[in-house]
Amino acid sequence: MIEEFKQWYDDRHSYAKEWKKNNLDGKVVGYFCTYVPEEILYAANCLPVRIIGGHEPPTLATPHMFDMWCPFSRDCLSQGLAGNYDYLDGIMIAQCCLHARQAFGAWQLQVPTPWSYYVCMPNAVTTSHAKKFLLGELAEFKKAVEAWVGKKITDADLDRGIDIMNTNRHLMKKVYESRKEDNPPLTGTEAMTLVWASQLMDKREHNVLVEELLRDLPNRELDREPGIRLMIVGSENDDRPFMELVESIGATFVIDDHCTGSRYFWDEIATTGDRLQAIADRYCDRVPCPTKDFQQETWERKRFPHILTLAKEYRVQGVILVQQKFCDPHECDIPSLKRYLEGNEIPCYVLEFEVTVPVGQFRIRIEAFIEQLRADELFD
Amino acid sequence: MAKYKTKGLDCWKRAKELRNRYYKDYKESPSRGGLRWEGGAWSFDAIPQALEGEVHGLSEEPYGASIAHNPELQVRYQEAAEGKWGCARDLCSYMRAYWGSVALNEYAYGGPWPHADFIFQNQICCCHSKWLQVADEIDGGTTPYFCFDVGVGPYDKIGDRQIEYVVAQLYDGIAFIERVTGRKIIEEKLIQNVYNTYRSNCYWAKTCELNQAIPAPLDEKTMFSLYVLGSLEKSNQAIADFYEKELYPEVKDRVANKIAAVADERCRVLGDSQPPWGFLRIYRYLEQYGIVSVANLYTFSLIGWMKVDEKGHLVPYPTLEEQGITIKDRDHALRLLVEGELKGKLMWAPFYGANYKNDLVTKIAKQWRCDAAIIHLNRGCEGTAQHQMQLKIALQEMGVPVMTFEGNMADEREFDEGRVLRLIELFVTETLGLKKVA
Amino acid sequence: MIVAGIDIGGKNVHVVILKDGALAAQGAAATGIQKAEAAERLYEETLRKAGLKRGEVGRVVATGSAGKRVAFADACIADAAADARGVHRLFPSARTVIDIGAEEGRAIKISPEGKVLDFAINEKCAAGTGTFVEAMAIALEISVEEMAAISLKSNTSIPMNAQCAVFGESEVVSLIHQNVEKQDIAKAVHDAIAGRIASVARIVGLEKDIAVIGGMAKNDGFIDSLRKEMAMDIIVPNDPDFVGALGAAEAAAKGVLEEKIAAKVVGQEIVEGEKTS
Amino acid sequence: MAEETKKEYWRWPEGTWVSPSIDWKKGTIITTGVDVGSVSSQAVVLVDGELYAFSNTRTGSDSPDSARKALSIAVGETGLTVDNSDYCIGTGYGRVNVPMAQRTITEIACHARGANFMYGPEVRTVMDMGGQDCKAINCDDKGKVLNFMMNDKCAAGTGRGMEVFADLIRVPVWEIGPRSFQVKKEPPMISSTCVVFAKSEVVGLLEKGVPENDIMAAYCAAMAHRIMELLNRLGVHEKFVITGGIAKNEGVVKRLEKELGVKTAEKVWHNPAYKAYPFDTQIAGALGAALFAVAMVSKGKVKSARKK
Repeated sequence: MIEEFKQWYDDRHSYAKEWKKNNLDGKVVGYFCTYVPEEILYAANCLPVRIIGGHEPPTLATPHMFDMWCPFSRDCLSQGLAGNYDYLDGIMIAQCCLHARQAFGAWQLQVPTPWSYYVCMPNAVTTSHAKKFLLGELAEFKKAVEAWVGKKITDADLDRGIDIMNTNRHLMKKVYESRKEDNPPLTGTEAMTLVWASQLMDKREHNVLVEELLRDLPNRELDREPGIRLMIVGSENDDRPFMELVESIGATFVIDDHCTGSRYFWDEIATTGDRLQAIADRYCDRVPCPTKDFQQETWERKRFPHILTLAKEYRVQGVILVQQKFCDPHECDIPSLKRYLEGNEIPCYVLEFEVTVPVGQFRIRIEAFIEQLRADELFD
Repeated sequence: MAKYKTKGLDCWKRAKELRNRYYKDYKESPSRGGLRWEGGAWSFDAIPQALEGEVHGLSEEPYGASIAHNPELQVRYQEAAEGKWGCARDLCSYMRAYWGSVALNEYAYGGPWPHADFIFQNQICCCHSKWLQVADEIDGGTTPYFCFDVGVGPYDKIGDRQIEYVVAQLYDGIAFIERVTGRKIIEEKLIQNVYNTYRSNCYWAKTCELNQAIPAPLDEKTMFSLYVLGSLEKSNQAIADFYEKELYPEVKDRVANKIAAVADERCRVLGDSQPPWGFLRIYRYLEQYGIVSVANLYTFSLIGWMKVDEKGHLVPYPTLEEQGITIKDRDHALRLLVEGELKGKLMWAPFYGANYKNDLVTKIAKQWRCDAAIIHLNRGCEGTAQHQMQLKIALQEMGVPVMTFEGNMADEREFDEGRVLRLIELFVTETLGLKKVA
Repeated sequence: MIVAGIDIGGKNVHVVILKDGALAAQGAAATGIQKAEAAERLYEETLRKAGLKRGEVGRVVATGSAGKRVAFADACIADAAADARGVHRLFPSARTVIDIGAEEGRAIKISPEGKVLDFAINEKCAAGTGTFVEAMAIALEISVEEMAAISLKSNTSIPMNAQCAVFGESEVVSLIHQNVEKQDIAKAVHDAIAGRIASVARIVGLEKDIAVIGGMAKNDGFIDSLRKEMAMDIIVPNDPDFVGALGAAEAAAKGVLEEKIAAKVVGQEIVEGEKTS
Repeated sequence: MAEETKKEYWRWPEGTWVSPSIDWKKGTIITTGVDVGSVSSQAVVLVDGELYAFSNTRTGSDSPDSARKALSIAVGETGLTVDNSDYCIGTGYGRVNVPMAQRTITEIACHARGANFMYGPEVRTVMDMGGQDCKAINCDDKGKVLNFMMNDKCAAGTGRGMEVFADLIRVPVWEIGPRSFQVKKEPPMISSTCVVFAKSEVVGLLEKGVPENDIMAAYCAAMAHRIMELLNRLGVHEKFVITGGIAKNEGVVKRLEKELGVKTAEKVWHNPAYKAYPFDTQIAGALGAALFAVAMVSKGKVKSARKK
């Protein structure tokens, strides 16, 4: 069951090529950030595919992005330069961090792709003004897509797009819900594999499979003790070897806050009122990426209490804060987040990530952190 | 025998004096019943500076840069940010220096950290909104914070919708400032500040345009100390006057009389991003070869407003006087302010795509007649370092020899002077085939 | 006309003596601490090999990171400039030069005349240098030569992030603990370095022909990894570590007399290179 | 190119010790801790929780052998063998490759526990200077880890770095500390953080004829500074102690104390009965492991693995 999702994740490129064969009038769009309104793409019968790295040293990217850009965005560009995404009909981004925007900009110039689009996602997302501004952006985006695919996007189409996305969000939340149990039916690696797959494949197909999985979950259990209940927090993370490493030494990830995890699907779209406005509201109200996590009138962040709530609901014993090297938005928040969580009696450990994981060096840190969390066994 | 005559700037002293007064005023403001606010070089100082009574701002980037000029402070502040606060070492180096200054409760211009009465910030790169969010947290988290968004798209895509979004936020900002300070924003002051903002930004752009002349009247090293005033308080009467009535006429006069920045100018180079502030002597080294750095998108448009005219040339953005506009009221003032910043601050364009950076900088290379480019791959500022490698390729394609070197504007631990000088020597002597001026 | 080129870097010094354009003798030695003395000693020794006396040498040009310390040299040129000249003499068709020495890896784009058009240097710490490989060889408890040989036997690839020499060491050690074959580890190390240096080379563009020089070029295990990484053919001269010195000798032959005078005036190190038109 | 010297200046003195006052055959619980680090390995044997024997030796490329070697050196001629040990815990870099171990615990937990035993319950911050890792640890009065931090990515300021340095200037590693103080005035620290680049920087200084002692001072200062940066991130609390090899290098320790404004605790056994015993900061890890073993066996958490 889970194996299938892993397959989709591993064979993401052949999947997309296959999809094109079966959807001759459809287009495959590679996107750089989860602020991209996939609803509109599904409405236009496009397949949104998130561009992710290959976890290899991004040696092809060096001439286009020097070392100070985050390894993930360099890895993404490397994948494009290597021709792994040659099947894309278009690429797009929604305004987010400068690293992704740098990779996108270089891609536009260096990797021939027929169509590209930049959705100017506003930053002051907590304001009503931003929702109004984004509505205008989405209207323009919708027009651009219509012109590109040569087909009008009707309200019915939009409803379909919204429904596909909402269903997926709804189902994924159910899957995550099950991880609150004392013995979660699936590991953190497995849970996040589901999310990774959802960003790479047709959500309609994904939804069917997740529904099946949900039927199986009640009689599914781990082949081991769950051990320490951990939460993992950070930016993009599809680092299977690392997740597996941690879960192989006496711990289980029961919840996460990643844009490749819960942050991606957590918030659903209200299905009342103007459709585009509903979409705009959702992307403004969603759990923010740190780049957009500021408010007018207070320096406090919206994401922190959300993370704390998750940590409590999922009875987390410790949090691993993943700091993607050079990822400014998260690096700005991490010292504060660490203090915030520790202030609420939740131990944290910060790890700096690169494209490849130095297993030897990480293992000892994680083992020590886990020992710290279960020190009583050694002492009393 | 030198090729051209040279001469120091007469208005140099005045620039220095204005700069020192700014930091002094910020420190002393409360003792005179004045208010203090923190913001950035881009956060529309025309608005908070329109408050009734005395008010002074602290501009975060120039403050970070002035720390960078002092190696001892720089390292101590960086280490405080990384050690005491625990931030990553690869973050914006201005920001780390600033945080360290707060963490150590130390003002680079003497005395303890001067707490602000409120924060009025804008968001354009990943760090701006976070900068003072964290600084205030380090400082105890009691300063009222307001951050508005100007990331609405490149200069050539600015319409009513974009302007409306920013103006709407500014109205909220005014309400916020009035509420937290208990003082009013004075309409007359606001209108005057907007006139001044236009004058500062447009006359700096006009001054930069004069540098197309051969010999160049200004070298980049000098320009750094001149644009800084605009990055401190462009809405300030004295500063606007400085740009319009002192600097611009003097540079014009230098062009007319062929007064050069570098006596033996024979090679004009283009720069990119901020320099490593602790090592401006690099420019002196270049002068030995008759090389003068004459242009840099950053140096021009950090404050200078420019536009692309119908012929596709970069030209200064017109002042309100030139546009024949008289500001009617508060709303008119706000709209003009936003329009100028969104349409005129070309430095923001590269945030929206490498094609913008390439287009604007290759224009500069042509119009300012640059023979070569020396690009500082600035590990300290991802904003100005956007698309630098794409730019290298674009310039080489148009036949401009380019060298790059990695460094950091405000963290000397990331700058290896010996190695960089070796690279520059190689580039200058081998690729450009220049010899030292006898 | 007899000229000499001296390439003195962080670890080794190389001397090449040309007689009427032909190779008369060459020598190499470790610099040790007292670099200048080491250069002097090797220079004398190489002259003896060639049966020549100091007085007979028309010009001496030094290069390398310590080139300016060679007091008896008439001139000193940048190492990349020497590389370009040396390679141009050996392979006029070469347009890209990759030089990997003990402590630096660099790539140079050269014109058909052998002029330096563009260059890029490995900015990271010691990763991507010969020293890195030596450190790894020590960790594997085999010689660099053995390492080169056995790596060719491996056909598995293990991604390794060539960061810090010492951490590379610990990565190697943990691979040993996982009982990974030494030959596979050796290949992993070479692949890592090849990846690094190739990414540097891509900055100047991989234009044919590509010549690889410097001490690391003697390591055919590494060369094999590099070929695969770039998926292009590369030329390696017989004595890849002598090319810098050869280039310096070439420069000497071209004659640096007037720079010599010019430089004496400003009392600066001499800079050689024809004017660009 | 052949190096000019083959003499190994990095080689620090190895050591071993057996308690004169304990007859292990009379003991009821015998536990063993084996710490296989990237550079050095130690074994500690406890008899009923009392220090009985220990060794400190260099790690080879093969961890199991290093572990065996460490233990056999420790027990020496006492006739004690692995089979007599109730429980053995492996720790350190090669902990998974300690053949005689029943389980493993990280050196972070072990060093905190070991330091607590060696220096006493007042210890709050432990700085373990290992071969390639520096670990700053905060712990409570039981030696329980509260939080910790490790150096990232770059190995500057590690024991290995010091060895490379010793080899380079051809001065035995244990002489570097004392000699680093024989300078007219404290020189600026080595600026390079990378071990390899520090090397070329040092060569440059030697070449300029800078006195060796000054260079040692400059290197020790750089290392002290790196450690200080790590400690500042964690927060240092007294009683502050340093374990591991570098703890023996006064040149680094004194400078670190100066930078931190915090003194390190005196290197004497907390247990007065041990006053006469040698105090080796490198055994903290193995000792901690052996102590955990005692607790587990005596509390019946694990069953004895004793064969005879």
